[in-house]
Amino acid sequence: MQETIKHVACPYCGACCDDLEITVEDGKIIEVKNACIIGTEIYHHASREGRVGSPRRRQPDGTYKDITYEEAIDFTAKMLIKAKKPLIYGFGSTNCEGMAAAGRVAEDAGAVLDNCASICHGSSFLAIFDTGYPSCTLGEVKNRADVVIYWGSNPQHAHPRHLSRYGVFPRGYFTGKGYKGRKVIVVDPRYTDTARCADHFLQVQQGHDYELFDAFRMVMHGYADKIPAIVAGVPKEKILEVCDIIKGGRYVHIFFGMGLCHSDGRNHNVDIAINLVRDINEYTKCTIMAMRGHYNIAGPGIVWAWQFGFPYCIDLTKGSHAHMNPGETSSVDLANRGEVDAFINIGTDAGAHFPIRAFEKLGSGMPMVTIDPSVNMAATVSDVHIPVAIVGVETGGICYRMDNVPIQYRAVVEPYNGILTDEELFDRIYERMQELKKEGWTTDEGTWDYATPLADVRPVKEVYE
Amino acid sequence: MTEYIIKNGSVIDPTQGINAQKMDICIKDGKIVDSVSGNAKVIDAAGKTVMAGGVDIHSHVAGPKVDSGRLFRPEDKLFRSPMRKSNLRMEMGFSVPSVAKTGYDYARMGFSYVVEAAMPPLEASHVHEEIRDTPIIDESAMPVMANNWFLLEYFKNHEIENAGAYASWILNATRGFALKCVNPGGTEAWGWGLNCVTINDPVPYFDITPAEIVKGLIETNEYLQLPHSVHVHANNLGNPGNYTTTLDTLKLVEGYAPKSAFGRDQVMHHTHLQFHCYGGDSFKSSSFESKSKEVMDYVNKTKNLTIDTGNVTLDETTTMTADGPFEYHLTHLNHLKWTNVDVELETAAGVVPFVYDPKTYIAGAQWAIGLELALFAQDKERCFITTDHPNAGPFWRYPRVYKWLLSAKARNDVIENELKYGNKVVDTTYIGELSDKEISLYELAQMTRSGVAKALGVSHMYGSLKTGMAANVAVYDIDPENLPSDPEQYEKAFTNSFAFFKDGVLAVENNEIVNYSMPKKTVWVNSIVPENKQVERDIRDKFLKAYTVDLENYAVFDEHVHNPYAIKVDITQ
Amino acid sequence: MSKVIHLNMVTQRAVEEGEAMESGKTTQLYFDVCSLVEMNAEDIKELDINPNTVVKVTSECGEVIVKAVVARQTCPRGLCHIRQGVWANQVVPPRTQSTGEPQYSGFPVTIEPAPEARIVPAVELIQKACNKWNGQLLWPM
Amino acid sequence: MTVTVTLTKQPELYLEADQITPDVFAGKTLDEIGAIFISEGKVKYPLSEFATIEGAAGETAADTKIVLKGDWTKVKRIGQQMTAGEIVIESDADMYIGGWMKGGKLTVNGNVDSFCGIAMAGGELVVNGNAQNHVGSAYRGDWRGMTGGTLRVKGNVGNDIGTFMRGGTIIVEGDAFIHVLTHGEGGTIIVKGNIEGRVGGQAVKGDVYVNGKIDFMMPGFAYVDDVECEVDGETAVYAHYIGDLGERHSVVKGETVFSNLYLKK
Repeated sequence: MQETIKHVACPYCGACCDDLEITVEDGKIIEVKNACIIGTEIYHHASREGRVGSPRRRQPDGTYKDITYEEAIDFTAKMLIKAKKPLIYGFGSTNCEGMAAAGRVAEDAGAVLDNCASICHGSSFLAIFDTGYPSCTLGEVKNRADVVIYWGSNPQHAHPRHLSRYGVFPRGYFTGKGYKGRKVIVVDPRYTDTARCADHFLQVQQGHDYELFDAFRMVMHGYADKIPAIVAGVPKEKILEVCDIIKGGRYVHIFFGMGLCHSDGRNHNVDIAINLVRDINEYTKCTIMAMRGHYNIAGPGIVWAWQFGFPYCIDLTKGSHAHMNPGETSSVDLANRGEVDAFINIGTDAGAHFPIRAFEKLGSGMPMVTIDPSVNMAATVSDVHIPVAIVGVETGGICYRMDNVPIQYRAVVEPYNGILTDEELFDRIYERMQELKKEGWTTDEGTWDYATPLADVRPVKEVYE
Repeated sequence: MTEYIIKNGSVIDPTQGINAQKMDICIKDGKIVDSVSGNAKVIDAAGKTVMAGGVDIHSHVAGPKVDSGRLFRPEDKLFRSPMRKSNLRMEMGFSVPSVAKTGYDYARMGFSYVVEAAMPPLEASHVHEEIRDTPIIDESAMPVMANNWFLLEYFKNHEIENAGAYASWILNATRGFALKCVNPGGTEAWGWGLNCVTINDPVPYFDITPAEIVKGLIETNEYLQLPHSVHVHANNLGNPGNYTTTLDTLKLVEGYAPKSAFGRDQVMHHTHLQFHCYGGDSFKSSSFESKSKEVMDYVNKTKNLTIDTGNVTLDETTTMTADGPFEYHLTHLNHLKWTNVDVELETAAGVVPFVYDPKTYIAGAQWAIGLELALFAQDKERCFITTDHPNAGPFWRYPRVYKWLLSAKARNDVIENELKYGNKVVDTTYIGELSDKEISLYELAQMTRSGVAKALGVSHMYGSLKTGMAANVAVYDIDPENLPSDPEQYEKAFTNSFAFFKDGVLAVENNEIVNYSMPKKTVWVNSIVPENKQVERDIRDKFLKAYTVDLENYAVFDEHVHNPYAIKVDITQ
Repeated sequence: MSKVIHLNMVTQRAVEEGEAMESGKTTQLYFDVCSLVEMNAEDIKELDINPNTVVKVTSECGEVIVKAVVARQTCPRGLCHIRQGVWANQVVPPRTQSTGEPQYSGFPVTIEPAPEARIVPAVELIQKACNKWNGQLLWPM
Repeated sequence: MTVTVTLTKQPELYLEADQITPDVFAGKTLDEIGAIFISEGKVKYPLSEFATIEGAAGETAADTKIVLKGDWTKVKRIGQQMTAGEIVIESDADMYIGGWMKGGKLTVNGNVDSFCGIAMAGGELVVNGNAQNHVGSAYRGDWRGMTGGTLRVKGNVGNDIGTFMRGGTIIVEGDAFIHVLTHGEGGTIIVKGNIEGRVGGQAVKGDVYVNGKIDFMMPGFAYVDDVECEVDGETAVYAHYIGDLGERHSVVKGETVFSNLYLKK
């Protein structure tokens, strides 16, 4: 029987388009409407042959053998308890319920808890710590913005429907002319497909956005005359022209991406962008937003902030309190320095996305578990690979869009082969750790103050209505 | 379920007129009962005070801006978080605590029910996620409504029935509790970087004034017959000379009478009044002064008003409010980091760290003004103690505020020893005039229990020790017959209750949390109104044209509301 | 002796890479769209090769064999781009400037023609680096 | 009085030794010092598990000197929050050396990793080798960075030197990479070698002296005049720039207060 499920939110990028229509027949996805090419692929992939339907254990010869969930959970729980400093990293494609459950496990295990922002918009977090975040929801851009700036971000590739749904083309309440009423400015070292949509393209010298922002800020502070003739490859006249457009706008919005976060200076490129937004507000309304990559990569920052007060790079090893300092407690630095002794890769692929010189230390020297619906690079070197249900396809849950608006996801088919959700899996790891601790399991050496189990910290359900 | 008997305590329960009477409180199956069997566990409360569980009418404890405050202040955790106690979760944060610390600290203070002060409807499921993860306490959340495009349009056309139908839809869609009004019109103006600082400033484009919005909300609230009144944060918060705006706003209640079956007498609750009682025209000590008396004179004689204080605790804290333009103003005063979130069609929010430094004149004056409000209040059933957590100070400082109100000595000690400009503060405020005034424990119970529950319309659930009530009971190490001579004892006793029962479960015993793994409620108002095709069309239209989420994904799904408990209000009957 | 060119490298997302990633990193599609270095046409000329020639990219921390193509999203002269993923990360320096974020964008590389070299499949690269390569691709592309 | 602690065993991961300060050691017997906990991840050990302890501690922090021998490369947080006394590290050391230090003297006869002297408020910290990033910087999110004391690095440093600095002095005798006095609101930084760039970005106040060259100047710094300055005991002529013109600045008695950059001619 065919059924079409509407208003489905897409588990690909941070734009979290929630208008997908998925047609399902006999538990298989047969048609995807409204999604971009990447989103469409996610749904089709879910119904393709070759999915992993059971946890698997790597054998000495490199092949994999199916094991039960009990065995996989037991392996993971023991690994977490025995390690001195286990790392749980990922959560790029997990719902918030799973992240909350993972937070409980990490605290109980004395682990370091980190998410993909660590190698993505982590710099933005550092900037937000220092400078704050004058932002808005995407509807404000749609309804009010008449000057839109994409700085170091390329949504035509990374967020394919961003321009049409939010940033450039939509007609909103005060923006009835759609793209004709908006000035679009793109700043990038490459002439990207997004730059091709711009009214003004500033080709900044790679790695020198910081200086260009400083020049923009000089205009806002009344020192336009002191700007050198060329800043970061951009002529002074062009800077002044764009600043005039900004000052003349009714509502200016800046979207920024990896071009700022990944280059020299990292967080300071973002932090000065935020300060530019403060400056522009002296002239006209201005807001800024990070182009968060994955559909729920804003989620762990939000969930762990309410659990631990920090969005990422959370060192829970002390047991008494959480500690965060990227550069020390960040996954790549921990890997580089050889500072962890067990690794869970969950809902991401550190194998493909960490620099290999960092990943090889995690992938070769310690027990490793990958939790992911698919075979990814990390899974190919893990001791245990545990498949879980795909969020937005096989399970619902809350996910946070790039503007931190919670989007309620839906399941369109049953989990393949009855595999567990992230939340169920982490809750079972939690339960197993409690059992093991009661049996006296602890670290191999030294003393661990938190080897005694807590009372169950999971929320208690009760029906009142 | 276990039976308990709290023996020989000095019971204070204003709902029954009981003032420090030696009596036993019996608990069975989660309720207060007349008697229990001989098997009941005994809590010896001799020489201690027994009150109903506390009720907080206004506290920012869950949701997007609270979490932004947590997220962007790592330094609020560094060396400022208590070390974890065995068997509890980590408690992180000083001014904006993690959810675990929030639940634990309220329980330690003997509070059973807390109302989150501002929920952006679009982000309601975020609020509910945090409520789920907050242990022990029951919670509600108030959707912010005073800058909502639907309502601005309905109010402009005086369409109260349509406004009612929409507000009712929002309460149901967000699982919300009451209608919150923050900087009416000003926050929408902030969408263009502007503000409304009097009740007559027109809102850009919408051609309506804050006064019309507030009156519209009062009428809508009474049309819906909601348990709580409209909950107002007026225009012009925090600015010198703003008391005239405050009085103008308060006077909007004239001519309105409450229409509700839940026992409240007010048609407006004005929150964190301390921030709204300033005279003068600048923050200079030669100008800035207290106008608490002028405002409280009006409050005292106006029976359909309630207020809460918003006491400054003289701490480094984090301000957060849906009053977007105010936070922008604040970041320009102190140059500290500034987070802002404008929420499409609905509201905004700003977050800025702030240090209430006792070495500054202004912080001293603000501290005095907050206390004056409570001391001037004639009817303690209409004036409640808050810190507008975390705006004027963290909620876990309530016991310190209680100390300053219960003990003139403690207050004078601050003026003489802690404030750098104590004499100047005495000159420009009324704190000197009130120098020997103190509230009683009975009045404290009114201001934190019975009065609060009544104003919220939940006196059938909270704030009382009557037989049949849910067993939310706090026992404090204070002997009403032998009050402590050292005021520090008040702070200590109220910070760590001797015992606390939440729904009949012993959560705190011998001043330590012993159980946090228990069910907790999300209390919401299920408002039922006549079918309204016009409003249904308007909603569909706005979602089609202006929102960036699908209508069908907007209302919080049932599975995302943790242990919902509905208060049903049906006006079609 | 073949020419060597010194360039500044960035690695970022591409829609082709995103689609291929969701289809699976062990697939031929992922191999085809990610094992490329995009360059300015003039830089390719300077290297004295035709577009689509296999080259060796070397950075301070490693090397990788990929195919050189003319960037459709134009790189200015002196800048080159490998789409984020397995091949890019063979040469991305792991240094983070104490932020947690590796040097994904803005690091010096040299590029030289290597027409005879083999572009190594993703799984083989990862498993070799982790000393877990047993000589056969268990996930044929 | 001197306590000599010799590290005899290397950790598998890294050790955290925030308890190694004169403040903690003062008034303790050698056995008590040996029982002080150091941690490796979630595991705690008594210090004596990893080190031998000799000598004697003074009665107070001020008259306690701690000498660390052996290889301390993988030990963090030595001297954290120390208020008085002296520590000498006779090897390389890891992160947070002298972090949140308030007084006393800490000398490292080797290199240190990042975050040395973070949020330092007083005392003297000398690194006779190189330091990595975030030297005398602020903790994440805090607008109150280094407020006092002197921090001297004989070798080179990385990025974020004196970020959010408000007081005190940082002297780098070698080169610095990028971000020097970023967000500065006071204090003095002297770099005797070269800097790649981003000097004084977003600085509100504070002074930077550079004896070498700067590859990329911030556009927001404008040349004013040449001045003769005495810098770390040597006098020379410097080109004086003010900035960051893209940042807010306070006005004191009608005069705008800028951050100053002095570049040796």
